[in-house]
Amino acid sequence: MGYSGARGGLAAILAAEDLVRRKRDHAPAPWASTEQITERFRLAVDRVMGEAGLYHEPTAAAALRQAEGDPLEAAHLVRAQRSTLPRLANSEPVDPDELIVLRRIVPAFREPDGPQLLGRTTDYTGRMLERPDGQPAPPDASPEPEPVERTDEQRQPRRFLDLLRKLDLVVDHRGENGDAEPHDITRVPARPPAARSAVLATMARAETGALVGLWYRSILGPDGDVHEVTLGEVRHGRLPLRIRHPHTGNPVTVGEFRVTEAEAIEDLDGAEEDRTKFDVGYGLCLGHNERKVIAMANLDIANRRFGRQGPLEQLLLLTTDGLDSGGFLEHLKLPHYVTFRSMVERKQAMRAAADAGMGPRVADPAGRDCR
Amino acid sequence: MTVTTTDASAIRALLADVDEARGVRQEILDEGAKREVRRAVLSAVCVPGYQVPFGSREMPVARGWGSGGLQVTLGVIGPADTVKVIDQGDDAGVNATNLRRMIGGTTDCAETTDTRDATVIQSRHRIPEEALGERHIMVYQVPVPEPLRGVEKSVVECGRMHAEADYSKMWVSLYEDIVRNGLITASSGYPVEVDGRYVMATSPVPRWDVPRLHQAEHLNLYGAGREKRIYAIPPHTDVHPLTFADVPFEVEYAPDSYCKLCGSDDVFLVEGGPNGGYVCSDTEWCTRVREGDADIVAHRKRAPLGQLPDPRRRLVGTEVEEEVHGTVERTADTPEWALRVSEVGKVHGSGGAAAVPGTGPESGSAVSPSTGAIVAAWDVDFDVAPGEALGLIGESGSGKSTVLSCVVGDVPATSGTVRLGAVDAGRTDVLALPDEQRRKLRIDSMAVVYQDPAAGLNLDITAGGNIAERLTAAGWRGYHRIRRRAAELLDRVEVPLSRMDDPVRTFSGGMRQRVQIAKALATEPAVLLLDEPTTGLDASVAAGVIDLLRGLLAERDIAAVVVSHDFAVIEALTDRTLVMQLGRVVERGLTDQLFHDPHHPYTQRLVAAARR
Amino acid sequence: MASPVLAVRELRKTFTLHTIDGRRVSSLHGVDLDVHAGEHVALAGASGAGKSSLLRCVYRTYLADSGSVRMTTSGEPIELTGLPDRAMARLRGREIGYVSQFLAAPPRTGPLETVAATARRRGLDREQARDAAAAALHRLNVDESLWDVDCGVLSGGERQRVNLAAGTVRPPRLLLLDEPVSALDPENREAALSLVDSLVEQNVAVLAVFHDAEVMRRLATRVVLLADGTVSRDGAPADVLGEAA
Amino acid sequence: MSEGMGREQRCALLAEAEPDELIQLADACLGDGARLRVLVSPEVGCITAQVREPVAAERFLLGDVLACRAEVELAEQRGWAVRLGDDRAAVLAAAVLDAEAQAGRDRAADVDDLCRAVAERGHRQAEREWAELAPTIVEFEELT
Repeated sequence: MGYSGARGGLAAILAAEDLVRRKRDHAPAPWASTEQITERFRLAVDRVMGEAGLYHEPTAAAALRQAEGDPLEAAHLVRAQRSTLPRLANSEPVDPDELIVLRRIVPAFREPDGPQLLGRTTDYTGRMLERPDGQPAPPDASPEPEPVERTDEQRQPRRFLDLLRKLDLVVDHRGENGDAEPHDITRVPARPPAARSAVLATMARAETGALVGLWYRSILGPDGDVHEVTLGEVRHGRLPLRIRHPHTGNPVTVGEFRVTEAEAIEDLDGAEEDRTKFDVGYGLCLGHNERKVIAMANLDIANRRFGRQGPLEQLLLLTTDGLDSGGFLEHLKLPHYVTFRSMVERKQAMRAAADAGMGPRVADPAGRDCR
Repeated sequence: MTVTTTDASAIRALLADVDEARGVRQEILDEGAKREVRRAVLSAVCVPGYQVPFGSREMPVARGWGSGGLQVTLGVIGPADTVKVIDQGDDAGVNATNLRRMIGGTTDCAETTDTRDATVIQSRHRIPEEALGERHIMVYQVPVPEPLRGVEKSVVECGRMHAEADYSKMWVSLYEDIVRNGLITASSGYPVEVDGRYVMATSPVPRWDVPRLHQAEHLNLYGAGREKRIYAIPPHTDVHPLTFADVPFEVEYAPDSYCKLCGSDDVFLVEGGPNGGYVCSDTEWCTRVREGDADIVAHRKRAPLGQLPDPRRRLVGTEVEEEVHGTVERTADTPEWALRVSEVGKVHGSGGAAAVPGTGPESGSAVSPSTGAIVAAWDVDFDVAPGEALGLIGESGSGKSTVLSCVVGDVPATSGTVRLGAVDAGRTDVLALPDEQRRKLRIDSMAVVYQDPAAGLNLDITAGGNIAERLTAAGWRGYHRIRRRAAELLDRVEVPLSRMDDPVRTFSGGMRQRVQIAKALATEPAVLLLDEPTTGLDASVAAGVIDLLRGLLAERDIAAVVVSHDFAVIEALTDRTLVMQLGRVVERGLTDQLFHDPHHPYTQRLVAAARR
Repeated sequence: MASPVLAVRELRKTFTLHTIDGRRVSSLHGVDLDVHAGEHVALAGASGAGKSSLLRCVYRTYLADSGSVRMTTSGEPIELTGLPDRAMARLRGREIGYVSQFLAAPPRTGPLETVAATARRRGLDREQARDAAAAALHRLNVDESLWDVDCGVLSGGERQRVNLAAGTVRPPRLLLLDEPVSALDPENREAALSLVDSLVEQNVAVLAVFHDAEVMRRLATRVVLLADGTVSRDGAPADVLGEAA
Repeated sequence: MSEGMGREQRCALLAEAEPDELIQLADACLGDGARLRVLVSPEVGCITAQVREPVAAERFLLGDVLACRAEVELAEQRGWAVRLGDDRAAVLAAAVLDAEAQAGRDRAADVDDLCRAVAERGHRQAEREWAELAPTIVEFEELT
């Protein structure tokens, strides 16, 4: 009769899974509800949404809970979930000028068009660790604020890039590449040389730390094509999502989603570049993640300038995805004794060859034969 | 308004009906994705060994944990199939167990651990010892599908190498391996040439399993999820491990080893634990041998026992005499020149030809007044005949090296044509050829010696290996023949043969330049381009290199172009010379005439400077 | 009578020195001259009269401003002044020998190799070329022990003999000699001169500049006297040199 | 067909409505026993967010937004709904309400009322939001 492979593997795996479930879900502490996670760990949820490339706060929150707070593992859970979902539609092209800002700062200009709106940020707060016992202190009992009418400029301030264009200080790339169909990195693998749309999409769902690390490497690393740039603008806000109505053919807004956006202003200094102007790099990602979009905007302009002549494009496209790098790293934990045995055999063969007097630096008779 | 309570909601009831009618099953790969996998598999089968990109989905297993193999399996499997999953040859390995659960839980196929019952076998790192037949599909989990990764880090360049079947870097790495270590040290995942075309990574399985890919009865599918590639070896396909014709491929072997459980000595064995000894990596086979349920005789016949390592055969392999030289047959309609350059120009920056007016010697500037572009060369004409050497002289920035770069193909020319007598009897403008064909010309039709040896050599490999690169690119596959040819060439350029197996990085500048010259001459190209071949060398070393070049040019029927700012180099090597200034040819003539009776003010200045 | 191997007509040469404010230095003012096969024509005249310039214009080391230099080889006469560079280079290799008073032999190659290289350009194969080179070196008394020594270490006289051997190996149709024996001792000088003489007997056309009038008297068929860049006398050595002396 | 409100506007407002209010009203619409056909079963999927970035006006795919969709037929009128998130009951209800309004059935006016209420609620939310944000504007002294 045939061979039966029922040995310890399956039982051990099941036991390990059970251990996780018991410790995680039944720890002697209150259960973390999805609402708790979305409300209390907003930035973690946003980071998972961005790196997973799927906008839905409850899904990201559930993934974070299941992953015991590991954002990379959570992003993996969300992406695997997304793989099983049909694509209902491609949205109409979203114009980021429609962003309703929740936060907007313009570091390059003191008084740009529209407000310097700090919004919800801890940028200017001392990093003092707070360790409240029990419930946090109740908020100041300030009266319900008077509703104020929001002006259009306050809602959707003109972007800083527009001001630079008005001053004729920026290279205008609009229309240079026609209106090419965007590269869909979830369907068609992107490898260099790739369209910019592939690079932007890759960065938008890259692991935040990988993007920041790649950028920072240009500051202190031994190489790098990225310049330190001036930040034109950072925004966080809501964008409308529109699709075509199947019966009328007109666009319908089906909801809003939050994004973070950045513009990086590059001082052009190349031999074949227009030194009288600036160029601009662009960053945009799902959720609120300023670190990521600032790195992305820097890397976008660097990639347009230097990506092809150096390793940058390959680095961006192939090394920044958290699932790729994390997955490959973790696979090292799998058994490798077949491949390791093959390596050991070659080491032994080299020694045997050396013992037989045919070791390294074989003098070929051909060399000596020569006249 | 009147509403029903949510408890009795019509909408919710409707939803429940819909779900019941549809039947919900947990899927990990939707139908669209499966179709895509099947399309990629079909392409892969049509082009054996070629890595077909596919839109790899995120799976519930980590990338690197078999997500590619899993997608292939889910893509090709059907209800009539029986699946076996192994990891390291072991059905009970944790990865195998994990994947088997996932496949079983989401498809209707049957499961087995018996290879004879299986139709689809998903595997990490092994091919079963049991015979495989046409009913079997092997699906391999591939962590790194790119076999060239070890020799080339740029994926763009790897893609080019595959497209052009330019695998000389791989061959050189094998050559260097033998030189340094006395044998090929590549272990598992040994590279193979599939169907005489693509070089492919073998998953990684041990070398022991590689011979079983050649002319296999079964279909092999390879899935790399992270790198988003699928490739295949269809049944009855030639699969040859990459090795020189006279250096045998070797499988894993340890003297006197056998499985301490079943006693087999003709299987792939892995270390048997802290007490030493070995055990079968294929646990199914091991169990069946012990139970007497295995055809041991047939197995022994397919075991690669003829490819066990044997140091005595390694370096005395049989001679191969299949090599060809890049010699050119001259026919009646072959032009008298070997290289003809017509109206070649190069403009850096915008404007093209429109940038040219207002530049050149009369204007005293190479910068276009209209566009700001730099006109590095314009309207340069010359031809060179076999056995003739032509000089291109001028100060730095005169455009002479630019012209050479345009001819070579290192930079695209803005205008003009370049013809080679050996290519289509000189009728084809090589500037108009696709890059791939231009690069091929550099294997045996046109060689360059750069000022900087690092531009023409890989400093990290040996002198012999650098020459081997050119020879293997030209199709040489005999290790000993390659070494003999390399030795001849190095001897000719007076590099001591004792240095043949040293990395070029350890060589002096003059010696590096000699190696570069030897490499350039390796395939006897009809045209040799020398770009400042002695600049940067000490005077006495430079003199030696010039003498060497003069001797080589005199004894061969090569057409040479020598670019130099140094009149002594030009005078020593060439019969005729062009003088360039600010991108234009300002004077041409016999070299001794230009030196003794220069007409153009610029040439007179150059000569005067040279005589100081 | 057969057409001359070399026919020079109305040859003019002026140098424009751009590095010295475009100064013009006149050299040849219309030279007419014929050299037939088997004829040895010696150029005489004061220093600066244009003797070397004339040889160099014929060899195309100088580009003549105007006039004609025709050479007859096997067929129709060839106009050298307008000949494409490559054709001129080939003609030099096959048909014209040029021996100057300076060493033309490249450094770091031995005499035998240097002379053999010229012989190969004149159409001999590798073996024949070495044999011919050996014979030429023997004839000029170049010690065999020096044959594969770097030419750079040879004495002035030895170099000149190597030069001469290279210029005369596999005799060219036209031999141009510019003071080829100036550095030789009397014995070797005799060997050299007798070599030149034997070449004339083999029908080589020789156009030569010798410092020494006695040599001209002995060897030349004709002597052409140059003065101020033009031919002032052309005749038998005794006639021309007699008056000059 | 209902007056005053375009179909796209209605769809957008139904997409913003709370699940409970949608389901309650849809249940009411179906209370008359009208025959309802489900043309597209409520399904959860993705809408790919396509962005035209402002630097080179190039389009790229930012990522997916989780959404659900349903389509029904009621009184020979097709009702269609898409909303963000994964509430399939809510989107099915929204499709029913779209059909109800489209068919001009008894509760079409209620659908319009619901939409207006949603719009009003959205407006109030925006006001509240701004009231919280406005104090975080950095006000510069006028330079004179």
